[in-house]
Amino acid sequence: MNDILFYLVKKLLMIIPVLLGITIAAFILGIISPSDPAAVLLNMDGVSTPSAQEIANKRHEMGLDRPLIVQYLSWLLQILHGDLGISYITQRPIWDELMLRLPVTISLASCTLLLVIVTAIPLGVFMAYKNNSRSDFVLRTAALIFTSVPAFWLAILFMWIFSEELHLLPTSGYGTLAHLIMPSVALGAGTIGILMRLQRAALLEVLEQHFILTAKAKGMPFPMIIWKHGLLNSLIPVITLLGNYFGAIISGSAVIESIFSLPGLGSYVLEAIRGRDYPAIQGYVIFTGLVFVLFNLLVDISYLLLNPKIRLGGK
Amino acid sequence: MDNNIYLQDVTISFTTKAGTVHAVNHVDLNVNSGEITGMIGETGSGKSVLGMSVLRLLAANSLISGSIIYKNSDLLQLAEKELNQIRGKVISFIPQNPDAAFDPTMKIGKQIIEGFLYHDKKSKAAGISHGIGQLQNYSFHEPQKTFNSYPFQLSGGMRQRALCAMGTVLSPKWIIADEPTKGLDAIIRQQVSQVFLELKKTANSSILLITHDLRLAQKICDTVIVLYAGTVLEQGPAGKLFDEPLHPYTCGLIDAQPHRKLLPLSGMPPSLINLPAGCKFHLRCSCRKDICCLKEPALLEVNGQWVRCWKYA
Amino acid sequence: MRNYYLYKTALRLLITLSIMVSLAGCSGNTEQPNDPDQEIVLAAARDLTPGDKDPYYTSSILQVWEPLVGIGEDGRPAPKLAKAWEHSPDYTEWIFELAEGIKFHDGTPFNAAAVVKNFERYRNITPRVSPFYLFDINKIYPNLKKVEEREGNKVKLTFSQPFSTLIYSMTNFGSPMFSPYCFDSRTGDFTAVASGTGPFKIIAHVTKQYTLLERNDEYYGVRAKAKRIRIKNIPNAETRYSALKAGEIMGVLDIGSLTPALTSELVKDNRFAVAIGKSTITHYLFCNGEKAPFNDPRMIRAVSLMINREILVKNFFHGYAIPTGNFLNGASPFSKEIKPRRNVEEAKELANAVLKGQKVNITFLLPQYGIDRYPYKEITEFIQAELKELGLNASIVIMDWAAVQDARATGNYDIIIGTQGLPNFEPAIVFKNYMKRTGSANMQYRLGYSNDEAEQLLDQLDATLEIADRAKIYDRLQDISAESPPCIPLFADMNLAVHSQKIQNYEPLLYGITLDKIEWVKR
Amino acid sequence: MCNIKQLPVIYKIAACILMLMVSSAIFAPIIAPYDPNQVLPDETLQSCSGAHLLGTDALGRDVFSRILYGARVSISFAVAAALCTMILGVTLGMISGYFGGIIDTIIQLLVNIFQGLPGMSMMIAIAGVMGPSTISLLFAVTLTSWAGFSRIVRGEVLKIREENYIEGVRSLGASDFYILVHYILPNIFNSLIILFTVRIGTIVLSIASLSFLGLGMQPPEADWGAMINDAKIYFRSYPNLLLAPGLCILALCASINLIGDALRDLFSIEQDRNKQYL
Repeated sequence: MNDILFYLVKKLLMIIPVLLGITIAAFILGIISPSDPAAVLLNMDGVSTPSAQEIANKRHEMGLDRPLIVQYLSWLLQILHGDLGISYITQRPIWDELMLRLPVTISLASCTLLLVIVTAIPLGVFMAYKNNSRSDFVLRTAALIFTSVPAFWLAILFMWIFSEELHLLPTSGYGTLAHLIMPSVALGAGTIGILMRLQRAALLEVLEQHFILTAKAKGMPFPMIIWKHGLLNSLIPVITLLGNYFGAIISGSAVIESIFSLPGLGSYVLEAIRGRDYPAIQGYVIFTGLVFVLFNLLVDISYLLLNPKIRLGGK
Repeated sequence: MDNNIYLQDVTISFTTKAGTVHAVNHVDLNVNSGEITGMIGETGSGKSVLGMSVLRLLAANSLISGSIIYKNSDLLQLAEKELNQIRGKVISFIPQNPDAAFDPTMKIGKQIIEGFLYHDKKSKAAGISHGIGQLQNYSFHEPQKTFNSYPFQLSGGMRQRALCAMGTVLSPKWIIADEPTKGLDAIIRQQVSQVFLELKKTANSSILLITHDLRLAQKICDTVIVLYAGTVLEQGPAGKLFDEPLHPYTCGLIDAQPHRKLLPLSGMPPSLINLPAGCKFHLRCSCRKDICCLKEPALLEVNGQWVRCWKYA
Repeated sequence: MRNYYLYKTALRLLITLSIMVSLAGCSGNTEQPNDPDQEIVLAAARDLTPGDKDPYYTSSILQVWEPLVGIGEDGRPAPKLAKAWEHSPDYTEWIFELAEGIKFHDGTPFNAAAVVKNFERYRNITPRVSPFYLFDINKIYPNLKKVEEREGNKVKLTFSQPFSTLIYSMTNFGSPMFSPYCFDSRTGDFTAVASGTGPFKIIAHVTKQYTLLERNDEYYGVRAKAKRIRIKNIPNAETRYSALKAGEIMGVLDIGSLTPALTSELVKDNRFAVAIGKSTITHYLFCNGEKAPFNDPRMIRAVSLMINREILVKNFFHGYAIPTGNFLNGASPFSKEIKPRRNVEEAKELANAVLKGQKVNITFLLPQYGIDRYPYKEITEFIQAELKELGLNASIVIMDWAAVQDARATGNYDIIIGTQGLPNFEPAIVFKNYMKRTGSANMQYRLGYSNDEAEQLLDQLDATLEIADRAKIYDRLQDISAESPPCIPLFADMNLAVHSQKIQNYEPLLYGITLDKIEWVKR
Repeated sequence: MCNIKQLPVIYKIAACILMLMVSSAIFAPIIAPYDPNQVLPDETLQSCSGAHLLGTDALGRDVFSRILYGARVSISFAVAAALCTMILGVTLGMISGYFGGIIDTIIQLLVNIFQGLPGMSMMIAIAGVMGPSTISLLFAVTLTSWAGFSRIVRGEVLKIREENYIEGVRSLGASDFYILVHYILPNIFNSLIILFTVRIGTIVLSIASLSFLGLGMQPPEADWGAMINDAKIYFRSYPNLLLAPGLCILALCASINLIGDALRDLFSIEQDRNKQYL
């Protein structure tokens, strides 16, 4: 029991520098921007042209004339209090804006991840089971195509075929499961392809292990062996990379959200980029980073549950 | 009808990227029931492959011809489903390398009784009590605890014993044990050999013991088969074979043992991709004749032993 | 047989998936309704209801709130909630007579007290940004001193300086009226859903998703036809197109509702129609007159002569724009028709005279909004090819609007393509902005425009109060702008109201559509 | 190690497609029938014909020529970006693995941070903040993907560093730099080549997405992603505008992925899943 606690504490301690690093990255984003945030803020309505003195005053007011490290630390302190600043465009707290959109992205991402898992893993298992047969070849080709197809291209084709021509699925919006089907498939296609290949490779590797031979010698049918011994063992490497897929999904969601008009974090950041809403872009980086890190923590925990060797502290 | 296993002209090859590997070549054997038959040879002699082929446990890239007859049916021709009724239940196989032979994510006990539950369709509780009993038989001090342990929590010796327990859980007629003493220290080796003798005595099981441990073979086997490059070079009763080895290879093997002359065999086993013509052993043989390089000798009976050498032709 | 387990699993999966798809199919489809009160779904590119922090809460085109002064059909200010007004001879005191018997959606009567409360709010929110118009009381009501209630449902505004064009300034977004109970006049933030006096009221709003309107049955004027209208927010133009095609939405509204290319693509399908209306927007090329080569007015003329506006309109606007040579937008009652001239030979001669046969590299800025709303990408690439023939190697840089402002501030550009709309039909502001030496647009775009006659006419305009006299000045200014243009007019935009044939009376207005008139086509 | 002749035929097809694309990218100026940016106002939106193999776009530009030049832009940028990524990743990975200690700790922390950020999100943010240009794209891609390289390189270096012969070489007085370049680099070369190949495929896809969002290549550059973006309006009547660049991206990425697999087979590198997809 102590081992598990130790493991968890270790993992938790390890994410602290990563979280700090994410805030640094977000902070640097603000620095590398070619234009002066003070000027951008003063010029938000697009009509007034602020004078140098006005900009200097604003810079002082915003604390931009302090040393970078001081700026960073005070900014970090704000973030720790849940204050990500005020959006230049809407004048509302970025935190509120992001929280408004977070559920959309989270539901899209989890829907996609679920889709990826329930399609790619069985298909990968099937491919390994039928290794080198015709169906394996067909599925491998499909997986290759999935990995190589640009998601936005797929999204456009889907919308054309399923919404405009067949009237099967809604083009855009958020609310019901039906709204998430096309975005999830388009968003998940690449990951499905990768995961199919990975699951197949992992299972094939496991099937070459001695213990599969042992199980065969017991006289159990092959599908039962895959189910009882192959699947769980092949899932361990697959699950350790689950975080990566989630990262890919969260990343890709910007394009997909903008095509399907989903009011999530991705479309928010695109909007913010257009409007040069730097605090919003920084907030987005911090939020996605946070979501990603937390998800990876979950993966670590599930890995713990799956792998008795770690759970029981053997080595 | 007897319970012997008859191997008739069994040839096994593997297709690999480097070429076709001829692992076993035209083996004809009768493995008698009711006794312990040892199969010895160097690494790569095809002994494990031959053992696994009985239950068709070889990898997908293997090609088997010939027939393996048990109780009037050819095991090589059986449908998978029928074969599964034999695997583990009638003929069980104890794989080598106990470190890798257990599923690392499943508890030992569950793995041990898995076959039992599948074949005998017993309740889980019955399975568990049977499994714990089985572990007790194999002299585990805390069978309950071992039953609920994961493989990595056991020592190498314990794992080997657990593997034997798993192989014998259904009290099979036949046990094919692949290198059961590999990598074990003397005391545990002793324990394991004791186990096999007991199995033969109490359960009346027949055992095919695949090993390169000649002392073990000498100690517990009734019959010994010497395999080289996938071919049977010599076969005979254990005592006789070890006392008066006929084939130069057998002599060499015996002399190479530490407690004997510690005289290693010169040369390397032949490549299984390009097998030498004639006698498989002629390249390393000290009493090579011209004919050895040209023609392979037949297996001949000499004084109740069978030997494949031109010396005795 | 050994495949049994996996086949079964695969089959189950397939069945589940197909059930999911077919379930989705049922919910996605909308059939022609028989019920005239069925909700009508429309879509806009942006969330038209920015909410409680916004000075207007929701766009005027949703017809939730009404201003004191509206815009009439002729484009001139027209009475709305204020039914009449008069002013003192020196234009410092204005008295507005309010319409009687009007109630806000929350039941509060609309009266002078409510107007005063609203002005109190105006003062407290100044300045407040908005996706529509920045609200700054000092710009809309400069030098406003006092707002008082008067006997007989009247309101009096007192200015410390004369302000003759107040009425123009007050139109639409200049004087929105809300129930005093839906906002906190101290912070100016809305504390509840905005309740105005318009034909529709907001009954639900989800940020970035939709605004749901319901007919105000107690409306004092002509009641709206539709019982419920849902305005969805679909930011992507192609997605709006797809949604129309899929029958999810019945029409699009707001700026950039559907690009001309998509419109012409859509109306190939006879289930859809487009109603065309005048727009106050003109597309221009703004040239940096502070540095070579555009510091020479001949170069500007050369570019204007070179551009094939007919082809641009035909190929990229699909006919939904009017080539123009007039600086002043045609929607203005003072505008006259000035046909654009194209003469490649003359253009090349002019360019040659300036460049002396040399090639010059120039920067051509393309603001992002132009790509989202108009076919600017194609147009700039087309113009880029034409400029090459004049010896100008233009490199196109796509920028968001903020970056364009930066570039303007640093003078780091040669040409910007963009739009200018008419704030109202009194074109004095536009002329001043562009043609006066100190005009704001002249300065911002670094047009470097300087014309003595224009300068003089514009000064004269301030003292001219009679409409007929002003018209003469405007006429002359248009001629001047054609001879020596401050910027190059390309074409006048059109308002496109694209809709499904399932609804009718979907007509464009100068700002918005006839939301209160649309209804299902009866079967 | 198996040789090239024994590889499955699909790998050969992939190699052919890749060769075809690379050579058409290199020889685009010779092959292309038109200037990719030449605007033909009278020949807009034509279907496939003899004069225009893949038709023309809304500006009357020849789609086939633009595809060829698009290959040039996409491939050259992807290769350049992958090179930058590799150089940064390998340098940091080697330093971190070879010297260990505090340097290693710091670099590993950086790796953890960069792997803790979703790549594409960062790319969008960087390209968005810095404004779209080739430099900012290069910066965005390099910054977001070096960590994967360096992690693998470090692992390999740690493995090799313990080998006896490295000790021997060092005792002969070889400098650290010499050892890194002459002994360690050649040892990790094979895995680097594979990683590099696969990375090019990923970058092609990311760049296409960014271009699609308007944050990538700038007009009139004929980038495939931008071509898809341009086609959004017209593709219903002229599907060639959407299909041509989309299928090109698909074919390029698929063949790069296959080549990656083939190299892995060729070098008989143990399929390490962590390596493959980071």
